[in-house]
Amino acid sequence: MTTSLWGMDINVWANAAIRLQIIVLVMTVVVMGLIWAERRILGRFQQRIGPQKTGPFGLLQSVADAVKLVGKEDLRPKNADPWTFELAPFLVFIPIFMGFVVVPFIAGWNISVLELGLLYFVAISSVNIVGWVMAGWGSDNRYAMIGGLRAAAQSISYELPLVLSLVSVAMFAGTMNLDEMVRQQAAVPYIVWQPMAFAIFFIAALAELNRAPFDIPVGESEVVGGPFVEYSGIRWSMFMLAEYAGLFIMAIIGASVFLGGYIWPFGEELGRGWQLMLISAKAGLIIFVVFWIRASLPRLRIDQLMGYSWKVLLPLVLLQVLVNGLILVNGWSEVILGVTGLAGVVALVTITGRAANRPRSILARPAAVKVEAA
Amino acid sequence: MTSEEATQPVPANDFSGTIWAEVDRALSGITARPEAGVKDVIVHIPRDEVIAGLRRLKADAALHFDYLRCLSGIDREADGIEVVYHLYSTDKKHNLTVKTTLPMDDLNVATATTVWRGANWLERETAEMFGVRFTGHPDPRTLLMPEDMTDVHPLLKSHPLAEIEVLQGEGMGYPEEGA
Amino acid sequence: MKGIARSLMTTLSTFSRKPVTRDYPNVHKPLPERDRAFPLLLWDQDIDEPFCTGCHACERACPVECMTVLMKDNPNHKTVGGTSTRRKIIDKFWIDYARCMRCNICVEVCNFDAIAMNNTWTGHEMSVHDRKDLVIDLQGLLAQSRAGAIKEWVPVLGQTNE
Amino acid sequence: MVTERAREFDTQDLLINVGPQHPSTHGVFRMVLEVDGELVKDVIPYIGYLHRGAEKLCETMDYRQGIGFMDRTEYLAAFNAELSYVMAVEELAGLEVPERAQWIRMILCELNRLSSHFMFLGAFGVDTGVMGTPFIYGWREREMLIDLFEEISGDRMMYAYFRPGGLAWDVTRNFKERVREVIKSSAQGIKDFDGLFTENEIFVARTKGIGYISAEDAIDYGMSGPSIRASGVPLDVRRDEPYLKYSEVDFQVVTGQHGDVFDRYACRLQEMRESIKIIEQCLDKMADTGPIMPEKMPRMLRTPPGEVYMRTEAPRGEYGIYLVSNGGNRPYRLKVRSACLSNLQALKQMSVGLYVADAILVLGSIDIVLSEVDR
Repeated sequence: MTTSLWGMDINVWANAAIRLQIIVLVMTVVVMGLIWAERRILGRFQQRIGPQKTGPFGLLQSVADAVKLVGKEDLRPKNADPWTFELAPFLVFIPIFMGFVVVPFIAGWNISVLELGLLYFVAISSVNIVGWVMAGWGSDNRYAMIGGLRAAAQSISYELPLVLSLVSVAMFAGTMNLDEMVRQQAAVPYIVWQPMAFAIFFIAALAELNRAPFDIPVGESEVVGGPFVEYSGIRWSMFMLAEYAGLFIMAIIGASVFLGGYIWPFGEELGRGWQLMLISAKAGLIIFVVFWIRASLPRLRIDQLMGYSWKVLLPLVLLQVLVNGLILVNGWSEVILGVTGLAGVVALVTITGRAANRPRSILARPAAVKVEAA
Repeated sequence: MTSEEATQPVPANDFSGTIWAEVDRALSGITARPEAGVKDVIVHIPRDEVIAGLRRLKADAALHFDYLRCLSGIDREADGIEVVYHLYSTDKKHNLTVKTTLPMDDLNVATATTVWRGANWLERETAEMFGVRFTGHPDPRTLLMPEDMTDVHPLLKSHPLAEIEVLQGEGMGYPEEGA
Repeated sequence: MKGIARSLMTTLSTFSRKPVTRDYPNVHKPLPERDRAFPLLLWDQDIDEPFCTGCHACERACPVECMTVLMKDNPNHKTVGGTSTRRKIIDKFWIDYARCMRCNICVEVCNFDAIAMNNTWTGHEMSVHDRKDLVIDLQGLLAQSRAGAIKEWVPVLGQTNE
Repeated sequence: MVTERAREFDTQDLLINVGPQHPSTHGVFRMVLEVDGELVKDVIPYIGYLHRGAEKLCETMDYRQGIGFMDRTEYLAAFNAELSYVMAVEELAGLEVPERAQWIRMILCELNRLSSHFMFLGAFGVDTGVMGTPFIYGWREREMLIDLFEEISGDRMMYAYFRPGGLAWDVTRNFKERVREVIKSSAQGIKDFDGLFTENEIFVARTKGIGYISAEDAIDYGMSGPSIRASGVPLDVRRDEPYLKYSEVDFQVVTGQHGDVFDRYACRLQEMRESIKIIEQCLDKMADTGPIMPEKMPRMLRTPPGEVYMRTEAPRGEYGIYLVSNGGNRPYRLKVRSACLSNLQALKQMSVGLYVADAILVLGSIDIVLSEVDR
């Protein structure tokens, strides 16, 4: 069992190990970059500068933070469950990085091309919920416990629309191989045919990643950081690493599945460097929007969050799967797909707007004391 | 208003232009003694009748003192402790100050929480600061002071204000003080 | 969704505005003349001695009792062959900056305009490792004025802008 | 049914201790939430962590010395706090304040209301979960206002600028231009907040219909300020018992209709616009020069024996000073009627039955300043 890496024939496991090693190293740097970017971008959204002292434009701020976090004492509360507490960061951290196995960065460069790549991805990316719950339970902290339970409820609820939105694309593509899916988008990206699936994917991904406005498990103003309220130093930094790595992988998957990955609009002949630029730009755009939303939108409440998933996203995405099936089985034009998808987006926007603007349960009461003219 | 006017005690029968007439009517049957204040009329009601009086002031249609602005105490040392209620009417827009004096050896008065719920914390504060006991208070814990500090009443005049400590730490002080 | 879009546009509009950050430790904003940091004593450059005569007015008026004042006979007084008209002069003066609440009362009660609130950045950046170091003695209180490093503002109560 | 189940599984309610170091308690407030899942069943507030005995301290200080302590009881709206105090002293001593000083006081108090409400909007926005943006917006505008206060009074927060009788010293010469400049920037800040929140569906969904308190209950609890006006009670000392020159300016008392968190937010936002209107009128009516203190001021102010309860409308509600004098140069008794203390009493009624996240919002919507609650 050999495969080729940089023109050399080597054992397939060694190949995977080497590639994974590279991914982990590169990802650590990318995550640092993302953290820096988020701080700079949030800073600009708030009319301030953001980190600027450490290195040029504050580029080394994340490095400085990492050094500080590594050097920090690793505290464990006295009453914490030692095994659960210590293991939890790994269970959050490892699945995210295992997700990178199938990510099609550029043509011919992923760790492994799996036929069921998409399935593998959605399966592996939901394992980290266990880590969150363990962190919440093991910390012996009530905020952490509430946060952990919120994380579990939220991740499970949003896993369904996320998976189903990917399923509807997979139906259309006729494959679950991510590489294959990207190659099919050389002419038209899937977002044109599946706009609603993309919208739902984006919303559900925000929730999966615990990003605003779905960041209730870590809600600073309510549960003070949620599951990792008791963590410090290196373990805390592993949570952070996992969070931003998750953001990056979600952005890459979104860019590959919906926005045409490294291929659209320039075709396959593009050089590897340009392909990397292209996919980075697409992922970067998604990440920028995520940061933008974080700077602008308040947090939802737990019941609104769950209701939105089960009452709005899930029925719509199921409808999309149905429509897809109908069209594909009957062999109708793809244009119908695009049109129905757009109609779905309109429906999503309308329903969301109406759900938010529901009349208050309190009826307006006339002023109890008569208002005299001033 | 000049200072001379403020100091001149208004004759007890001259409350024209104030709401005393109305208050007097509402408080018929309750011992009430008016006194002119700088801004508002002050009504002294004995301790045993004060809650009944306050309830009547609130219920009275013409006065309708539905809003308790402030509840506090004054330590008059030998003359006992005055509990002061500042009342306001949100629709009639008039004010009244009600006072009751408690002798130092028996600092008990019925709670006003039965009249306004807002009296709750104000009474708790007055209780811990002056040692007044509001009988029937639904939640007689301390408010601002530590929970176990129930025997110290800081706002009493007999309670000394701590000296400003010259030493701020061990062996510290103004160098060569008094040298 | 209109509101969410409006909210996103609001943040985008701030994104394009110039940041309002003041790069504090590197760039100090100019302080207004009336800025009040901690009180310091003024130096009479003409006669080369402090204005303060040690009259205790500020010490008595201080709400937090952060001052300690001791006076002495002026060795530079005319009667002893000096140049000064001040019969008494400050001997020792301590202000505990840790306790001072910068209420400006000492400046107002001073009859000799001898004390002023520091209106420079040196008066604001006073962090020390030990509280003891915030008890400033006479030399420390006079140093800034003596070096001419302060343009003091001594307000007169009720002064108008005519 | 529920109790039966509870017995079967031996469930118990969770007690969560929120504060005194929780990020959303706006200082050192502590409340113990008794929650069933995410639903709040009981709220037990604890205050007093910032109690410094300002009332007792003021009994030992003469009237001028007390001003500095009044600043510290209400650090977000120190001008308003000072105003109550000096007006109480003036009322007792029978001092006549020059007109120009009154206009300046009024402008500064309204500006302080703006700065305090900006602080509220920022902190409340962060409570709802926006990452820092409203906070920075609030600070940005407040910084402008504070810079102006610094130019006038010399200090950024503890002004010690109002004196019994008038003002300590005159305002800067370019006062009017500076105020116009600052309120222009504040108007932009209000616009930003309006755009960020007022129509935002998520914000609306989070705030509308929660934390309800009826007008009758609000009056019963002695609430004041925007918190009671949101319930539809037009209780505003500025109009009901005008002090300074409030009877000469035209402004609306902003009231809400629902008494929920959103109305408390909206009332404050609208109130800021009214404040700007008041300031503009004041600037037009104020003389450029003139006395700011009465002609004759005693060196040491003494008040005749008597008592006065002076109330003014501070940003958070009615800030009252109950001043009892026995003829000396210092208060015999000083009681600070704190608006926040009374507003906070209604917290339990407003939060029970809501989600934990909503309880945080309800607390934020009361806009407490713990130094005022604890004094």
